[in-house]
Amino acid sequence: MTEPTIYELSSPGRVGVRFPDADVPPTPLPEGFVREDLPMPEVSELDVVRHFTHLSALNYSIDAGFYPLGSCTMKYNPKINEEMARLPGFAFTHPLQPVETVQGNLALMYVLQDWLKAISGFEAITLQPAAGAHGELVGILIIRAYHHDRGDSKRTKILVPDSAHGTNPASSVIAGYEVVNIKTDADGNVDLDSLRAVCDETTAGLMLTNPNTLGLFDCNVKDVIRIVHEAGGLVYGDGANLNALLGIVRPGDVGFDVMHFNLHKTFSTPHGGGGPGSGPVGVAAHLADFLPDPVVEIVEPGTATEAPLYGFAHPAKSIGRIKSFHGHFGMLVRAFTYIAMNGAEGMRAIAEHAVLNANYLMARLKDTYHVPYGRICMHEFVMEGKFDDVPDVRALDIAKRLMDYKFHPPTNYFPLIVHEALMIEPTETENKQTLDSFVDALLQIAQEARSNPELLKQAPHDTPIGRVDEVKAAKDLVLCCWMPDAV
Amino acid sequence: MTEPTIYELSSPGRVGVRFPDADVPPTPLPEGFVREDLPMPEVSELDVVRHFTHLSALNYSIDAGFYPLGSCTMKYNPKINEEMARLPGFAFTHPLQPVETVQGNLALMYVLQDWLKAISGFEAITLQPAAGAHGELVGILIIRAYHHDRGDSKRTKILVPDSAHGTNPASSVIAGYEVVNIKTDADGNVDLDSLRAVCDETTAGLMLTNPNTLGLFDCNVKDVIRIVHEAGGLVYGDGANLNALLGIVRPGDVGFDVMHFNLHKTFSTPHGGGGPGSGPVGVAAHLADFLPDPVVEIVEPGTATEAPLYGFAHPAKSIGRIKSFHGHFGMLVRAFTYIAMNGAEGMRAIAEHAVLNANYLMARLKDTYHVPYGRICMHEFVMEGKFDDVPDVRALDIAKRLMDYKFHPPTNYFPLIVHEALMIEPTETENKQTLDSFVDALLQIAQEARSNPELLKQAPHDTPIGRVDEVKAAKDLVLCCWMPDAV
Amino acid sequence: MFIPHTNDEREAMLRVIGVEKLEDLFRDVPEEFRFPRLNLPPALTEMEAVEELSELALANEGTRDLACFLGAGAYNHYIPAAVDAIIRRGEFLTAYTPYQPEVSQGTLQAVFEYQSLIANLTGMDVSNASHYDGATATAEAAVMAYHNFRGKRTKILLAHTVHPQYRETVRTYMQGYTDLTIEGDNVPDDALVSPCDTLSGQIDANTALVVVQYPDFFGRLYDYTEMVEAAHAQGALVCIATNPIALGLLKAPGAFGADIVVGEGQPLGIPLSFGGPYLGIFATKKDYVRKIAGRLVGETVDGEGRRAYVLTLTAREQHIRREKATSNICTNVGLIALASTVYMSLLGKSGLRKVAELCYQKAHYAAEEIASIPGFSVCSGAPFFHEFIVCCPAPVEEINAHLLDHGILGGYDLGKEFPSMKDRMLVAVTEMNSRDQIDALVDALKEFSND
Amino acid sequence: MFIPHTNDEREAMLRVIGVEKLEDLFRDVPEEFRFPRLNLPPALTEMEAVEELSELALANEGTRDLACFLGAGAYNHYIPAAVDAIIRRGEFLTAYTPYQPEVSQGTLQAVFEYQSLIANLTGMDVSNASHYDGATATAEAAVMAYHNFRGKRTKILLAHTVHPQYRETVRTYMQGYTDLTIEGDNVPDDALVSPCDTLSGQIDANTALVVVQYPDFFGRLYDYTEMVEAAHAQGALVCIATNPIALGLLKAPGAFGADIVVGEGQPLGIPLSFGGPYLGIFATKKDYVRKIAGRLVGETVDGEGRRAYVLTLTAREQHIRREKATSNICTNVGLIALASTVYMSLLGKSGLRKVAELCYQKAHYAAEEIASIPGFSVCSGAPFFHEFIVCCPAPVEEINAHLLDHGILGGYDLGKEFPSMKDRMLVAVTEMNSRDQIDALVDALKEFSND
Ligand SMILES: Cc1ncc(COP(=O)(O)O)c(C=O)c1O
Ligand SMILES: Cc1ncc(COP(=O)(O)O)c(C=O)c1O
Repeated sequence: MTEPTIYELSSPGRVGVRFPDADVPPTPLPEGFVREDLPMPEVSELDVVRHFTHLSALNYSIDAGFYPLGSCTMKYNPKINEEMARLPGFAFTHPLQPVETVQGNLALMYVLQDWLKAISGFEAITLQPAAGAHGELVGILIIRAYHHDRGDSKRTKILVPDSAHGTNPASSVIAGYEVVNIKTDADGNVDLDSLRAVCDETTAGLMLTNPNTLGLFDCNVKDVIRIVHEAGGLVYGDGANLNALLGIVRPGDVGFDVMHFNLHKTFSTPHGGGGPGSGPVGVAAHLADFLPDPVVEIVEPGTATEAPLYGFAHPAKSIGRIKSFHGHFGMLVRAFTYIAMNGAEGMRAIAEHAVLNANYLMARLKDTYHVPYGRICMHEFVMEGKFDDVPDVRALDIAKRLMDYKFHPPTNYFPLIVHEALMIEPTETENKQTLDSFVDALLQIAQEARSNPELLKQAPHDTPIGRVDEVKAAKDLVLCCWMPDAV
Repeated sequence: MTEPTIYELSSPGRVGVRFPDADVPPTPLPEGFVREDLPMPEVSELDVVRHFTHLSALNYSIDAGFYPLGSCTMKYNPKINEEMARLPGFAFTHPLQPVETVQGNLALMYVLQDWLKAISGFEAITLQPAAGAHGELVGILIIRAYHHDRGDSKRTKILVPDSAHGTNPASSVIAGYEVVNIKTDADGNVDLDSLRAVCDETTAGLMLTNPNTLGLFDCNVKDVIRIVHEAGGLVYGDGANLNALLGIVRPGDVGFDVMHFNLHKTFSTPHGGGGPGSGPVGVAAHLADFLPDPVVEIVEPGTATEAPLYGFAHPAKSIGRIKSFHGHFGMLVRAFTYIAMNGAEGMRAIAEHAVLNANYLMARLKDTYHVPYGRICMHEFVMEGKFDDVPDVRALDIAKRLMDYKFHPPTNYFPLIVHEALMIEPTETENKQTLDSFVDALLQIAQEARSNPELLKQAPHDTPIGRVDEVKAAKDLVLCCWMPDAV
Repeated sequence: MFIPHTNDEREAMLRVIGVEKLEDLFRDVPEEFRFPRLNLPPALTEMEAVEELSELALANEGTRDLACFLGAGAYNHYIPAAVDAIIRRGEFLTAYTPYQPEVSQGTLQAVFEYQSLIANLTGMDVSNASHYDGATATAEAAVMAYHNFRGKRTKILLAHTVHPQYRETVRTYMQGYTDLTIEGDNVPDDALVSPCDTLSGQIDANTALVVVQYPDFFGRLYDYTEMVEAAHAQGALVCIATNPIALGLLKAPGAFGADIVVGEGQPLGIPLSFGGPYLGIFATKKDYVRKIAGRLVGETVDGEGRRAYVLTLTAREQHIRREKATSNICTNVGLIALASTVYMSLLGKSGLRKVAELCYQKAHYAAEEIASIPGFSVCSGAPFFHEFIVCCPAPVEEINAHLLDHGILGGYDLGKEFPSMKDRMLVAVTEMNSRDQIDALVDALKEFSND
Repeated sequence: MFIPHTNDEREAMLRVIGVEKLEDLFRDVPEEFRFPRLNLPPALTEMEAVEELSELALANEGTRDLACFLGAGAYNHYIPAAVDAIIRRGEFLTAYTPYQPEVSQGTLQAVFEYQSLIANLTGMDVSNASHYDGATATAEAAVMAYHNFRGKRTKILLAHTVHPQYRETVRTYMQGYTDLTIEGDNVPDDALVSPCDTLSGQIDANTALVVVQYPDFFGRLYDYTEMVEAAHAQGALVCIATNPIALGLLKAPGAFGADIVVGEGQPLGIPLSFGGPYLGIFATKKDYVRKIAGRLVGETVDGEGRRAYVLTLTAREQHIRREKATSNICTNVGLIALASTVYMSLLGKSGLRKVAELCYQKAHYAAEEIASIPGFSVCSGAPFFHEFIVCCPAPVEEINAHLLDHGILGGYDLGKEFPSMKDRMLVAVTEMNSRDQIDALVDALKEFSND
């Protein structure tokens, strides 16, 4: 059943939610500014509820099943987070209220800054970035500001390993840099020779994801950081994979200069079908002055009996404002709740079990699917979605076939350095029974690939729609629907 | 896919929601009273969320589609009701708090009592009954108490039309009465001759549903009431069908002595898969003293500047307490919200459009399906789910086949006086487009009955499961699952 | 509000029906009563309704504003957020009673699981799919017992330690059974005497049912094994009313040999909500399964042999049996039963035990501290779970007013229902009462005692 | 917390992996840094976390406690309950970006509808699937315009009447584009002069983009048709930042000829939530569709010809194009876009118009009343929508402190960002401000004026 669009459901004159009549004397409408038509749908509240209930049923979600999407950390999103973010005291505060009236919000932000410092080993935190990529931009701009502040303006390049996520090079370019790709070595680490070869006085910095997108902890990390630092560059950490490191190692301790967190990955805020996320950035001491404007600080220290007064402060050499107001506060509440409920031991247990789950899956699958980098992985691993004896079958086919087994497919075709990559991240909130049935499905699919490859090539069979015509979408380019002509 | 039971998901030692450790010194556990095993499931929070998310997807619901279940008034349940019932000020009050601390609750109940009086024409209201059937029991006990109070203890019979809902006779019996069935006449009204024939000094009362379960307004209602009253009996109104009468006619005005409301039908509180409901009872002045204990009253009148003090009062000749505490308060909040948002004009519009929708469906269907009582109906109508030329096809088959068209079937095989009854109640919140597609489906099914009757006999085809083996269920009688043996 | 019809659609529909205007649909209604003016305030939009309702809600002080030590049948427990997240789902919230199993497996399986959890928790064979609350479940037990003996046994014994509101409700329900006597609950001079003692002499061959409570209304624990044996020796049935939260720690009533277990399910994840909707638990032995009231879900298979659930033994029910039904119940409290199912699942074996232990430990700490205040003593006279009796040096109402001034919702005034228990307060303590709260209660009582 | 592993399962899994203990999985981590002690407070259970968070929330006073006249880019509107009921559904809440269309049609169609509603509301051809907020959407417009001219036009003009935070954000985003100048927003002595006047002389053949706001930061309305024509005559693009709620009543910016429309979508059913998450609106003409940032959903068909939706033109995006992408955006604010879609659907044509009119009417009533207070005047100097400038007889901070004492959240202190606007307050009025609230504001200002 195809669900009609909200415009197709519209009936002229139908009214949904009503509003009271004006309780003030009327003022004439502003001449010349009143629009003539307002082509918005006319539907009832029930129409709306049903329509979106129908649409929701067409989605796969964590609440419905296993979602081992590599690099995305699709862990359980606790329901309590949602309640906390909706507490009226949080949800009904205006961002520009006098600080005296929002001490609860500011205290929460201040404490969260502290906690993120404790977890990451950085010296200062901005909670403002709206997502990981936004954090990257902030981080690279901070690196830029740092060099410029030292009068060093000839650094024009950011080094990016070839396994990096697409946002890394994209963020570097927006910040005004040229991107230099660095090879990955045979063990899945940054290739030190390639790195040394390009590091020089034009190197502004390196963006390193560790564990990297192969799911591997870069064994050379100390060397990598040292080499970049020796060339005068700074090292940016893409914290998308921080889930593997909680309580295991603090990037700040290892020598990273700046890193973003993805609260919507590591700290359980929901992905929402594509956001909102939150991408706080942590920096080492030498970069604290460059953080975006503003940060939360104690403006009047507390006493034995009185709480301190929290307020906003403006870092001395700030790169400036990077969005309106103070970050995705609603997401901060959720992450705060999550960290509060885990504590130090919980943090470590999260990483341990995320890594345990990934290695368990890898161990059970590696005889059937080729795992190019076979060492102990961290929270995820990458295997090849292809079989030498049935060259026709691709990772995409395996991914689609998994849907028929009621699993969300892994990330596919990323990282680019693995052929037909299937990138599997189970997260710590999945139990052994679920992992076992996922393995069973993949083993079954490997058999099907031999016995009935068409089953895979035509998959999925058991989803609301089948494979879609992407070429038509890009060619015909229908990006909007419009009001059908009035009846 | 069959969803495992919560016990099948259990894994020994797995922990869901945690609680803090005790912050008080320990006390030894009570000797001899500590249980040895606690055979409850051991699952994670994610296990639970997923399990019930899966289960929910197996249900049909108003939020998902048209639910024309006759006699049940499956109208849209506004989302705002749910928010209001969850306001902490309501949800976190204990039923035995001092009245001074719950004036908001009591004011709401008092006002709701007033509104229900205004809508129904009765003089006094109890909000305590938990559902319609509970209200019936209360009403019949009130009738009983009334007669006994007058020293009239020889009345042993309650008259119940043969079209009545099963709860009517059942409630009468629980209250200690013998049930006498009354025939329905050819027009679908109470047969006056049959009624006269049985009315005598043993008649305690009559239970009348009006509009009755055929969806017809009993044209003889005034006569019916007069005849019963003349015999010294009282008339109970089953208010399940009040949706048709809002702002159209007040049962109290017509002479009913007592009536229950179904807040979960008429006043939009959700059905919840089988409750909770709420079944307040309204009575004429002569019955007010018999209401169950307690009712909400003003105990200290207000002044120009101060609100009155609300409290509980105890009717002088009360039948007694009929449940713990004061009724389904959470449902009262929802009904209050609904009435507040409709007002007098809204009430009438509800009834008018509920009746409009039913008559529209009947008009469009009556040439294809036999409607035994063809006059203008109220909020619902009953048609026969059978065709003379395909005697094999039954109402049940039509009902099941409707599921394949994504509609919930109408009530079937009720009322008992219509063969192969299909009882259709669209409610006022459904739009013409939905009604038209429902009609189209039924017309299509009528054709299928001729062209491919097996399609109906085997239906449904497109639901999570097919027709179930009800005999096996009653014979094998598996009513529980147990903890699987520990691994 | 919520009516989707446009003028054009309304006109078109009236034309199909063959009438001119909406009024024409109501010709059967006696003209003199037709279209009354309803005395209701003007309709509010949603935005205005929120304001009005919020004002009413703010006019209350509740268990989030006050430290709550009030129980007496309704208890302040922590409800995990996932409970509400699940029962809010429209698929559960806006479905009807699952008469059509093909499109109701969600509700049906959830109810089946509810039945299973309750049977396991209470130690019984079967549970039905819910009654309105603990009081009405108790009344239904009485009705069932009466019919079990086809009216040939005409005595029902209620212990005086059963919740007064349950006892009242039984009496109200059964006032039409004129041959029946309901007794046993005359409160003895010493109201604290064991119900086993008061009842022992009264059970005879005319007794259909004996009802006791566990923990009893005063929070106390008694082993009913002997009493059950004595009742069974006379051929009578025994019903034990229980608090399901206590059963996370305590022996199941089934272990005492109870024939019926009823209870107030509210502590299992249901908000206090000023008294309702709550949950009536009803479990029994297999022998009585055909006699119980209400809905039952059974396991079966569909045409393809897939496991499926369906309402079963419906021949007991009013919609099939009408005047011969075992009860008049129709709508029950399905969604609340679902909430309790989710709650029990979330807490599971370890959580249910933990909560019960926290209640027990904190209550005993509170009791000990209160007992040490001059003028106050704890006089439950038997082991107790999470509720105990405090003998006070002044009327409970006075003490409670003092406590309220200190932000504390005091216990239940036992003198109200039990004249011999003047100046006794029933104090309930749950996992929600922090030690700080308990200490504050104790301090406030001390202050009172000093004044 | 939230980890399901039992000891047995953990052991079994370690055995399969072939290591002995969890620690063994981390041998690649440099030993000296391995397993640091994290300085975090002890873990709270859910029950304790609720208490802690509730305390923080209660330490705020918000728009439910205070009458709110504060806007300046975030507005207090009524959000129908159905919005939250829908976005809470796990199917939407816990899904990822819809890369796999077969199992993401829900999100995809909802985004498609979002794009449609925004295009219709703004009068543009296409909308993308969201930016983080109004400020970053504006910055992305600047980036797009710069790239549109392949860096050959190096001037971007920002009207001084564009939200100061948007202007700052544009500058931050573009600090790496060293050849670029961003200008036009030197605040003139008379800050209230029309942006059309200040900009007219500055648009030249080197201008890539002109950004104006509508209603502008001060709430005022200007017809930008001529300015757009002038810009187009120079080959420059024009971006209009807008408030979508105003467009329920006011001419769409598309009607002025805008090439890009951006805006803060928060007023469309998004809670204030102390500043985020909000919604960055971005719409443009078809000509630029291949240049825009972010996700786009297109309509297509599946193998059986059924209508289906899919992410399209992904070759613009970072995950395909990496350093050549039009933007680095990846996660956007999908769920907030969904919320706005539900909001726009629920209100529909009549509701959106009604809310806009209520804002307009109430703001003008408030303005008139305030203007009549001695010492106060309204000095917007142009037609306005729902926000206006009040010239005050004292520092705004002082007045706001006085208002706060009266339970009123006063307007925005314009002197903070615009030195020439000392003692001017920007007052916002929406449908949430009852006449009583407005009158209370006026009374409080009168009282201040009398003191
Ligand atoms: C490794 C990596 N880096 C960066 C990002 C970008 O983060 P965001 O989507 O929050 O902008 C992602 C997101 O998928 C990622 O996986
Ligand atoms: C006509 C009629 N009377 C009474 C009832 C019983 O109401 P309840 O289910 O609320 O107990 C119903 C319920 O379906 C009904 O339709």
